[in-house]
Amino acid sequence: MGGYGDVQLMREDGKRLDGRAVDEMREVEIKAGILPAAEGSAWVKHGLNIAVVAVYGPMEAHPRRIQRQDRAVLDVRYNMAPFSTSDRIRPGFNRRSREISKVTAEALESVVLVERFPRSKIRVEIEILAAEAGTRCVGITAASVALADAGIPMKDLLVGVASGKIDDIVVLDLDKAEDNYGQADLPMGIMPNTGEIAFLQMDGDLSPEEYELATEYNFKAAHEIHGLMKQALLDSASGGEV
Amino acid sequence: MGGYGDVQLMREDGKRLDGRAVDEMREVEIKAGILPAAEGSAWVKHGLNIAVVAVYGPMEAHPRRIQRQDRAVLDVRYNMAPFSTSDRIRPGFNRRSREISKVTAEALESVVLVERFPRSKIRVEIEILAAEAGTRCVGITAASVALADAGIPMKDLLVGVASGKIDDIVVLDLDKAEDNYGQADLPMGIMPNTGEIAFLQMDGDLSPEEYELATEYNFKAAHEIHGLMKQALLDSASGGEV
Amino acid sequence: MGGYGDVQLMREDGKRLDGRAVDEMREVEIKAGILPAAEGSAWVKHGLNIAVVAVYGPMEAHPRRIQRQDRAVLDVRYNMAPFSTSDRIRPGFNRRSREISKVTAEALESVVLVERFPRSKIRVEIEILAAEAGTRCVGITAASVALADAGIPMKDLLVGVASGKIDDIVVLDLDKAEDNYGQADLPMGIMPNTGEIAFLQMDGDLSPEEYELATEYNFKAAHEIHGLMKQALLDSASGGEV
Amino acid sequence: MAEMVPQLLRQQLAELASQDKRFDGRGRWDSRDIILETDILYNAEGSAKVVLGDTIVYAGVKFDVASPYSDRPTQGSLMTGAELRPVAHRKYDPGPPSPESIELGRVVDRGIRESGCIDMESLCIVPGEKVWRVMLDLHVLSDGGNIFDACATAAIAAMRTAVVPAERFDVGEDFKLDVSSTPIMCSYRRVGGRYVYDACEQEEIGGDERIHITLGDKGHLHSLQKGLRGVLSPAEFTEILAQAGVRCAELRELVHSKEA
Amino acid sequence: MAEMVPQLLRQQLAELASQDKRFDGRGRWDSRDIILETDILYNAEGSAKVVLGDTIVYAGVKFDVASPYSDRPTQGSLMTGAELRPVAHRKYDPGPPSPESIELGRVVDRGIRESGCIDMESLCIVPGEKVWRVMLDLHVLSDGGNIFDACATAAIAAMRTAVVPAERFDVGEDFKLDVSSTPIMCSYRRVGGRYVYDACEQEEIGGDERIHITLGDKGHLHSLQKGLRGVLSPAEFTEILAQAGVRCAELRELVHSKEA
Amino acid sequence: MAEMVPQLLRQQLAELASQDKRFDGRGRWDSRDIILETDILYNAEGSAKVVLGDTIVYAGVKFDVASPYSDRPTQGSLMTGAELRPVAHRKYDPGPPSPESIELGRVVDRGIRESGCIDMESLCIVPGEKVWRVMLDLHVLSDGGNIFDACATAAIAAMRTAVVPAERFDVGEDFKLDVSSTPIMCSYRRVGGRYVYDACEQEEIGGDERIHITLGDKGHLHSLQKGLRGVLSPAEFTEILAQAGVRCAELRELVHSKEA
Repeated sequence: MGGYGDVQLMREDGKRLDGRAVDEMREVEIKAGILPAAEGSAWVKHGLNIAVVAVYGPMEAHPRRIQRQDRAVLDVRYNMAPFSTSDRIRPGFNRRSREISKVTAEALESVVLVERFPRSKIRVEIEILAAEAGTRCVGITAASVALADAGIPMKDLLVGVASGKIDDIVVLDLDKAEDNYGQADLPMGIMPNTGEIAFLQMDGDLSPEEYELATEYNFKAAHEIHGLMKQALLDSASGGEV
Repeated sequence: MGGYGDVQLMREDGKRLDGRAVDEMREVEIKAGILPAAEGSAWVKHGLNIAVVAVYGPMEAHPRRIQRQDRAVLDVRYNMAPFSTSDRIRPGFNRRSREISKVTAEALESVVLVERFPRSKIRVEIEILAAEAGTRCVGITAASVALADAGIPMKDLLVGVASGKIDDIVVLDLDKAEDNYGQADLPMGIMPNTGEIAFLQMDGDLSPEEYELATEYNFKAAHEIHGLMKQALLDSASGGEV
Repeated sequence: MGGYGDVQLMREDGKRLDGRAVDEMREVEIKAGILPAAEGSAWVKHGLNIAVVAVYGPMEAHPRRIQRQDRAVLDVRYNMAPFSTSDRIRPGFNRRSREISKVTAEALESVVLVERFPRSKIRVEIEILAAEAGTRCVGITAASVALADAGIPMKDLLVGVASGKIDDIVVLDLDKAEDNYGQADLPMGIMPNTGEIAFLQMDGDLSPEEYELATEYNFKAAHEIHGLMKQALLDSASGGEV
Repeated sequence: MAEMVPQLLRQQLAELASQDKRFDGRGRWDSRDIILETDILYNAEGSAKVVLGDTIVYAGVKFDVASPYSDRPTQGSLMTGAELRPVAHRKYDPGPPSPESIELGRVVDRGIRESGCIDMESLCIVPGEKVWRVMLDLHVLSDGGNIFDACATAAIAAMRTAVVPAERFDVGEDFKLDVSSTPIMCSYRRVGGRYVYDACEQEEIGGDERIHITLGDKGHLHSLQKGLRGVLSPAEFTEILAQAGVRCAELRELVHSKEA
Repeated sequence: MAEMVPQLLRQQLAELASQDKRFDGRGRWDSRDIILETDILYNAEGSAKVVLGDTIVYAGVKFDVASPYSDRPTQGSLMTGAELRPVAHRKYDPGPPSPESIELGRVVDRGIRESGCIDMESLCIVPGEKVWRVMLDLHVLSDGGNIFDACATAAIAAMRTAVVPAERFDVGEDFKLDVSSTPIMCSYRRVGGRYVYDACEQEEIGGDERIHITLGDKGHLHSLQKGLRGVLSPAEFTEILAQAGVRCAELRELVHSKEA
Repeated sequence: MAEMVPQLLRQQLAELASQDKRFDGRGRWDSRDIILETDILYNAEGSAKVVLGDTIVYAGVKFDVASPYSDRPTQGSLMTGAELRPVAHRKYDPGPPSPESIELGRVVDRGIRESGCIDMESLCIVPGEKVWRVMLDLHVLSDGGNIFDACATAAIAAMRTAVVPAERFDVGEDFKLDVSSTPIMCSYRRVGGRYVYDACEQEEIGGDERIHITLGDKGHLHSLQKGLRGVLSPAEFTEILAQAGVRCAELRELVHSKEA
């Protein structure tokens, strides 16, 4: 978390700068099946973030050394388009995107029924076209929808959500300013059906009690988004577009 | 094309700065069979450009993914030596050399009888030792001679030539100043026997009529160089040197 | 060698700045078997240098192209830890470390009975944790002990030693200041039992006579260190620690 | 790509060509449907999306302030990148830029650059010290054939709607990037022995060489590129150049229609 | 790593867990022996070694003088690198940093950075011109399990004993790096279905996901990370968070005991 | 190179050695024919070509203006690169510099640098601000054995005929690079059990270790390198050092004869 500077993020009326309540998330819009060349795909707009995901496979896992005898591996790439951020990003993987790709792959491997596809891999390509705080969560949500759109069996649709802390108050779903000047961020990947957590990171400063509240907000939001994800998959039967 | 600055490139007598007529090319000198370690080789001096090419193969194509079941692939590398230009070039491929290598390989694959060598590759190593505008064309000419010197069957000897535009006049074979300050460049790879084009690029500004005239100049020059190439291959029977 | 500047390195009493005689080496301390995860390991402190070496193998040589039908290859990596030098070193191989790795591997292949392990490789990982001149020699000494600790059969324990020239006088075992401001450095890898040289580099300025004297010093020191190496291997039977 | 040459597909395409038909029923010089949108991405200073049949691409324009080259102290610069990332098709691998993606970026770049539509002098902030650097990035999300034209169209549309973010860099007020003309690329592919316009994926798999032509407002050539294995005759080129003149004008209208 | 999942080992670990036992006889929340040494490397401005069972790691701190970021003209910076080099285990390959090593470095870095223990303002030399850059490097020499905690402990110990070499850079007198608190990481691994603390190598091979928790002096969370395949429930997290509170306090004492 | 050790060739070479003969009929200390040309490349400020048997190499010298190192404010610098590109032999692969090419460049560099023949002070333009950087590049076009000596000879010849292009950089008049002596490398290879000078390709394939000796004008050693697997005795070294003294003097004459 940035955490420096004296930026006030809560208004006197108890609302946040953009008018949201503490436990209110940004607007979310989801479409499934929007990339003709892919076997499964999704488009998620969450606030001003836009993530597009393509899924290919299951296919033979190569190079051979990534192959697992008893299950599929998920080959996940999280990538920010050069024009997705305020300062252009140089193409190619960096340390941040490699870490996010790794933990996202591990989270998705926890929900996909990977035992069904031994020795194979499933490619999940997460492209962030526009970034406004919280892209790793948006990517997880979009990846789940794209996997489902590709017909890959899963225990549940994993939902990416985050809460954080600004001006010593726990709030749901940080936007860009809140992310830049806030005190903590707690992104989670939640399986609403089982109540389990498959993705977990956090940085900043949270007391154990604040952690509990932030987690509660995350679960609430996960249920909301879960509904949108299921609806998008239903809608995609009738075709779609980016 | 640079195209900026107020550099006059045509003299009042209708000749170019170095005294050439508009349809006159720089001096060209060609030798075949000059590298003892190579299976075929050539040396071409074109103006002040010097290109040396070595050919190895046909050999088994590896890595396997480049292999084609029905024909040979040409593995072409166009490389400028660090000391070949006014400012030293850092060793290693750059975007320009990768593009030239790609389109040169595709042009040569259009003239070599690649169907004769399924699943194999032929390595063509183009080294530019001195550069004075037009090196991609000099490389194509040298590569053709080296392939022939290696005994690789071809439909024709492909000739690299270029015309361009300076001071609103179409001229043959731009030299360094003309390339830097000219208005267009049209490099071609021509098969004089069939009258076909296997390599084509262009940048700058040419009207359709100017394009026609520049093409005409290119074909005329290709026939001239074609004769020198054939002579070099005849001469190399009696041995050669760089 | 640096060789520039007017730094006096010999005292008026014929001793060196740190009080050593011309043919006196820095203190050397050696431990074997100190890394639990490795199959053989060693720790060498030589002056203020610290080198740690792990040995793994023999194991199947891959990638396949490094495999030799008639013998093992040594896969040696000489690496300086980022914090091992005055200015931090960027992680990753550089040209210096690649050259040292290559010639060290070739030297160790000259003493290991590589014919016993056809088609296999032996990994030797040399990590310099602290550098104070002469690290390539310390690495060779440590690598020999680690190979022996791993039970790899060898003709002899190869000893890394160096002599050099300061203030026109040949001296044994340059320290940091002597290395920075001296006139020559002659690192050798010596097999004390056979009197042969398996590693040899030199730079600076040495007359043939000075070379002879420096070599004599090197052989004398090699015998001394050889004793410490053998003792360390005996001691490691009773366990060890870094 | 180690794929077997799909001989069956080639035969089918040759047969269709002999009847003057195409794989998807189009006429020889017909385009697939094309949809162009502009100004669609938060954080990009210029953006455009093109959907061309099953092909979907985005172009984004960013700016920063840089030192000019010492031999052109009063000129800004343009940098074009193209990514054929594995999102776009099963056939693309991750890793460093492929020759295909480098070619794509450089051919689109040359069409814009060589048309002279960007007045580099207008991108000077302080002569010899600070100039604007324009960074144009092409991002293919779905490769359904003819990504070159899709990218070139998105590129010029994104450029022509871009706003230089001078306020964010504390160098004056934001202003529209000055793009004085509209260079347009049209690409032709040899399929079944003859050239067609706007090849679809199947035509690319079973086709031969391709020709990319970029024409300016007055119909002058600004960039040519032949790609892939195959040869052409001067007469064939003359034929497709005439077709390109017609189609480029149509696409230029489309681009202009999406400028606010 | 293409290794077969060691089913036998998993079964053995599950059986042990059902009896509330561990592979090496420890209790569920017990640590292996840990040895910490500081100030042990010539040329490092701060250094520490941790031996944790069969795991051996070094941390080293170096400094240099750099330009500050333009949006933080009075702040120094911290850069953390971790190397999982082939010295540390048969399983590590040479080559560019693996995802594992990147994760290790970034998780350790976040624990320190997000605790706020480094006052970046104290690393300013000349506002807007020169600041100190702190470079923390983690070097694993022997991986016998739980390298995250070994590295994090070595890291904070090296930082808390580091001396800024101002004299060598001609910018005043050397001074101790100001580290105002002691963030500590504790890592938990699911083994045989339940979480244990400080997994050994065998428990890592036959285990599932891991959770890394970094707590500050007041018991606040500063960094969390879940790694590897597997899921957890909120209740499980609550249990290990309570355990972490106890163990972090013990390790904090150990770190403080090695400060001169 | 995964090639089988060519046992037959080794036996043949051992037999020849036992009769004091060589593969190509030369005596033990004989060189193949050597041809040296200088000043042959447009755009290089110094250049040389060496043909040594079937080996052909070029050396080129370029200059640019750079900032001096802060601890040597009045000294220019030398940078040497060597490329063993796939043009030179079927056995060379494309890709990043191989250990072989790095060794080649560094050994040639040390011979020149450590002889002190380049007065780095003479390359100062403005103390603490601008110095000349000399960039020496070695380019092997045909590897027929003993590329080290071919490269070292071409290198010193290119350096000794190089002209510093001060006018092009607007820092005064062009001047000849000052190279005060002529360090020469001679390389010996163990073939059939004994050392020979200037090994040809077959002797390299069937031989063992090699020794590179660089001697200065007064016969002092400036650089040594042992490469490849194999050991030598001090007595063997003494023998080849004496031979090197003779041959280096001959090659020094050759280099001097090609200076305008």
